[in-house]
Amino acid sequence: MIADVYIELKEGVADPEGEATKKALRLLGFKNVKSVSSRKVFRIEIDARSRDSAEREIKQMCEKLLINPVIQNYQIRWVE
Amino acid sequence: MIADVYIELKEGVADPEGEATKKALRLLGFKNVKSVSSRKVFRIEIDARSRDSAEREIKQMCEKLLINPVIQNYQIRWVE
Amino acid sequence: MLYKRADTPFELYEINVLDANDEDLVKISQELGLALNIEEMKKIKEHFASKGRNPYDIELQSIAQAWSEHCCYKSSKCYLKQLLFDVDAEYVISAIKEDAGVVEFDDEYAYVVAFESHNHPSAIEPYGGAATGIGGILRDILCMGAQPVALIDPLFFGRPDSEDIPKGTKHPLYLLSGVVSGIRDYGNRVGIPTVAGMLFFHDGYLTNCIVNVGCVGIARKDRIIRSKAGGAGDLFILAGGATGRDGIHGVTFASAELEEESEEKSRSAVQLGNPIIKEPLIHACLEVVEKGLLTGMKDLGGGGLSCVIGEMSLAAGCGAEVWLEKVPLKEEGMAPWEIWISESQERMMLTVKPKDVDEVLYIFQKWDVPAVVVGRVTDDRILRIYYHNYKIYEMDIDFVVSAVEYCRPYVIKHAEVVDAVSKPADIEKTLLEMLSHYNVASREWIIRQYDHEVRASTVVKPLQGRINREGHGDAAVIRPANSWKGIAVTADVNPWMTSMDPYWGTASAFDEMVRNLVAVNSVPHSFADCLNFGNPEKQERMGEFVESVKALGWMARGFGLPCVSGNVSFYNETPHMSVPPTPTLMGIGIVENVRDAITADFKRKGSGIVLVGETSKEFGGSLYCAVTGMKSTVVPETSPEKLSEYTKAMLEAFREFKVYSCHDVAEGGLAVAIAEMCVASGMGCSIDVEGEAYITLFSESNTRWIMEVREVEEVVRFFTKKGLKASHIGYTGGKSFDVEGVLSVAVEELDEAWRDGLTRFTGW
Amino acid sequence: MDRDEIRVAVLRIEGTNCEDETVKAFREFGVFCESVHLKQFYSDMIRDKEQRTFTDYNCLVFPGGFSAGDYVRAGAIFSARLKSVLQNDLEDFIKQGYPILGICNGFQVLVELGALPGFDEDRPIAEKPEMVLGINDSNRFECRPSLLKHENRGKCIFTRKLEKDVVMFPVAHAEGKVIFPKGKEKEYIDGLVQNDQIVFRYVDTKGSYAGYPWNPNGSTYNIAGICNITGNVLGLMPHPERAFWYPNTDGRAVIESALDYLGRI
Ligand SMILES: Nc1ncnc2c1ncn2[C@@H]1O[C@H](COP(=O)(O)OP(=O)(O)O)[C@@H](O)[C@H]1O
Ligand SMILES: [Mg+2]
Repeated sequence: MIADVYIELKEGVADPEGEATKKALRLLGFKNVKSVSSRKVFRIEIDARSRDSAEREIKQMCEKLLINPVIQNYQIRWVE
Repeated sequence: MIADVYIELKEGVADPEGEATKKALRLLGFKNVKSVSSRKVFRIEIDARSRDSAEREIKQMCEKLLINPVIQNYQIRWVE
Repeated sequence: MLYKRADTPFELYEINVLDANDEDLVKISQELGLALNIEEMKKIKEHFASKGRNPYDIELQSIAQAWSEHCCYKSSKCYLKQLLFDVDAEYVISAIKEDAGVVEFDDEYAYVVAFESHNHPSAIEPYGGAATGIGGILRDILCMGAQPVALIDPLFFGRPDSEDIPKGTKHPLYLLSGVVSGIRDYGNRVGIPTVAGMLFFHDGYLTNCIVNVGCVGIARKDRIIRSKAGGAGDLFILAGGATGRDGIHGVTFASAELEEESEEKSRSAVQLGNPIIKEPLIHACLEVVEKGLLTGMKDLGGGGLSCVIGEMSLAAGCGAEVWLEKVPLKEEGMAPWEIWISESQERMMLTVKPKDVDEVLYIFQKWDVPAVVVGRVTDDRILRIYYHNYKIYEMDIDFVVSAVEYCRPYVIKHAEVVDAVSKPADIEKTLLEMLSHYNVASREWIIRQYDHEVRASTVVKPLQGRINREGHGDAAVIRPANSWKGIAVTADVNPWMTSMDPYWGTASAFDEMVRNLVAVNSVPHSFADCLNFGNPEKQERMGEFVESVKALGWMARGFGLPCVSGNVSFYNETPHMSVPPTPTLMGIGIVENVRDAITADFKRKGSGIVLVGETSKEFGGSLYCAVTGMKSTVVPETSPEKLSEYTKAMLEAFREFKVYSCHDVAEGGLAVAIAEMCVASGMGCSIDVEGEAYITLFSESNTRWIMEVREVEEVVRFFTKKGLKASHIGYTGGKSFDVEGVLSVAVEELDEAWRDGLTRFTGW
Repeated sequence: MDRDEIRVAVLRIEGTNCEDETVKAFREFGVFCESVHLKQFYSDMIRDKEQRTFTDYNCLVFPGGFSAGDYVRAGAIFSARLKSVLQNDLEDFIKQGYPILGICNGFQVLVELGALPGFDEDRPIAEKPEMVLGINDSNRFECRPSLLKHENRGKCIFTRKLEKDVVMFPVAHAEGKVIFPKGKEKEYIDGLVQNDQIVFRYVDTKGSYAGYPWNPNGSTYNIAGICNITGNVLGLMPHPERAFWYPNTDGRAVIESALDYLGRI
């Protein structure tokens, strides 16, 4: 089974990468860009009996390692 | 209009971040993890008359800044 | 009604303290998150009663900031003043009074030192918390008009193999990796080398990690900027990042115990830094300093605008008028009080004469750093704030800033004396266990993640010896100006010792700091302290604090080393536990010529090994006890006179004789110190020890060094003639560390044990 | 050209952070050297006396650091900005044979820009990047000494005065692994070797090509630094300006060689 873990910053948390990218794009002449934010995706392939048990396991991975709950949210999207 | 630009490594290009994440997950006891790969997403909000013209502009952004074609591919997905 | 909405087009409340009874006052303090106690609330009520009006929310919030432990040191000042701040040295330009200590470096330059804790934010959000700690300490240096040149990061966590983690607490390894990444990503990006630090694991830090950050900067003496306004008529310019809701109530948060729900509740108190605003901010500030355009400068740290404007005005004997709507905001809909106390990062406050304003604004514009005029210095010691032309604040600055002070009561607890230490079962195994102990093993995992060489002035690096397989040094040496003169930096404290005996533990920390400075051939010059303790309202905690400060004062005075800067962090305590007393010391030494600095790796075969100093049976808080499980409360003692005599002799010996390498004796005693010298060089040695082998090898008596020298006999005689102890214990060479008739271990084996002692927890 | 005619610019944007020591290193040889913000070449918000053009200089240096935070990819934002405003000037500069040095982040900028590997003499800046300095195999920032074997046969103008066979310059980066397009590695390496564009390769204490930690990032063919086809553009991950004062002075020869070269034109 393959899932994408989609990680984004919580509302109100500074996003220096998004800001720097927006600034750069505007300097390059893309004046229509109104905002840029950065996200991170981990595509995880996992062996599991059921989607449910895989999802439980991926949630644990997120909590233990992949995300920082104070500043980030995550979503799991199944690819396969 | 809001689009997500997904940036992923081309087939066969080493992904140290994915590898390191996989290793760390397995160390934490997630033995069912078979592979991990990393992607990067920029969510871009843009003013444009049409989706087509916005898409053209975003493609240019990718070529001028967001990706390095030697190792990366991208996809644009519309959010709004 | 306690709160009354004011008749303004924006959010503003009048707080009815005049009609509030004691219960109401407590409620107000809690509901508004002021962290003020009933006495303090009553004092406020009295003040406003005399004015015949109620305060607005922004006024109350402002007082709460100024009176927080973090901003005004209300619980510590009284003892610090009595016990520590009276060591003078003629080369100190400014100590304690400002954001950073300023000390003469040479005819042209001064070095600037600051040291702070960032404990609570790092416990909640290690990555952002530690990163903003770096951001904050850089601003402290910058606001003196100095170029930051080195960062130092002492870190303390629960044991890496901890299993039962209390609810609401994060695993020490999670915290460690978050903190190190935060320091790395911020420090590396702003381009200031992180050259030294320490890492200590102890159960007592499980629910409260300690993250201290220090910084050294260099400034031209005639360009030092004071943290005060120039005079009436000057304009306030706010430069740097925009102001948001991040970091609201950071200081009041830092001034209370952490609770289980702290994570949810205090998220807004965690600030997030942006190094890519900071890096140009540093350049722009230094450019306006260089051009002589400022009358004063101060960073926005705890308490935000509220503290910075109050303190800068008061220091100048002036008042201020602020136009709050000029402050650039990150988000819409912020209430005036939020703008006023927000601790958003990367901001500096400058005061400038009206004629220089345009030039200053141009320079900031050139560096793409936002800067705006937000107020004016007045001559009346009153602070007034306007928001869209409404007056929303008017208070006497003296009342707000010169706050409360407590000489809190304390008790001193004395532990029963135990000294149940004997020979180990297997001495070689014990040595290997010591080397691979997480408090001793290689710190390469941390050190290499930091750019410790950017600015190209790190002469003695934290890792020394054979290339890509180096060992630890005692202090880093940097060359901050154009001459060959250098600055040595080290950070030290041993919490095993301080928790057992705050007095002798602190004295030992001072001794170790001096030893490390001396080992690299630098003259100890000044120091800064970061005093991390538990809840000062508990008498036992206060007792630990007082004992520690007493020892520090005694050592500093006797040795003649001025304390030029420092920080007190209380409330490092949860219902589960308090941290061990942690007086982290950052020592600064002067190296006359960096080319004469000495490193710790053995250099050549067949040279003599000399042990300098006196060894007795002192195992309290030792690594030996930690590894064998034996018990001792006999924490090593020391004395400032003895330390001073040995220091002088050591430095003289470095001039008189050829000394190839030198290392101080600390955790694990003589055996570990020598093993470290072997590991760094890949070279073995054989030594002979007198007396009970395990005592000579593992006792942690203070004031000792190991030297690798050419003229052994002469060196020994040199010390003996002065009435000091030194003995020739052996020679370098070979592939193993041999102690005649006691142990023999291959250097490769020592190396292996030492090298993966930390990485077996961190994963690589 | 005499020493006192030589003018060196060390270019920067926000986040570039090794410019001070780089300027200091050049000045040590008595030449004029200043750190210049990219804005000074194009922005009309800059006062006249602080405006600059490339023709003011005869040597350009892209120093180390984290330009624009290294967000997106290391060096990407700096190079995109450069390309959008100064591509032609830069091409002329290279064609005229003036030296350009990229150290660490500067190397990343030159690669993202398409100025390195720089196979085409007539188009010194390729339309798209032709190689990558990717994330280190270890997936982390590493600050450590590196031993470099000097393999240039004379084309690179920055190493002609280098006497030692193996030098030590420290590295400090998270993205320094040379990667060529998949399937074309051999073609690229052969081309570089043939054109004498390989300058430094990572080796161990015995002077042999070796793996981690000697090759700190997993670089293809152990490449640490390369020059363009005309030898006047050098990019390298290790920092010669940090091996300049004491105790290690191996890096001096890089700057000395460039100045010596300028002295002859
Ligand atoms: N957190 C850290 N950050 C940077 N350097 C560190 C850190 N921890 C330890 N070091 C470095 O590792 C070396 C060994 O540290 P330590 O064992 O504490 O030394 P000592 O016992 O001599 O005080 C020193 O050079 C020190 O500066
Ligand atoms: Mg030491």
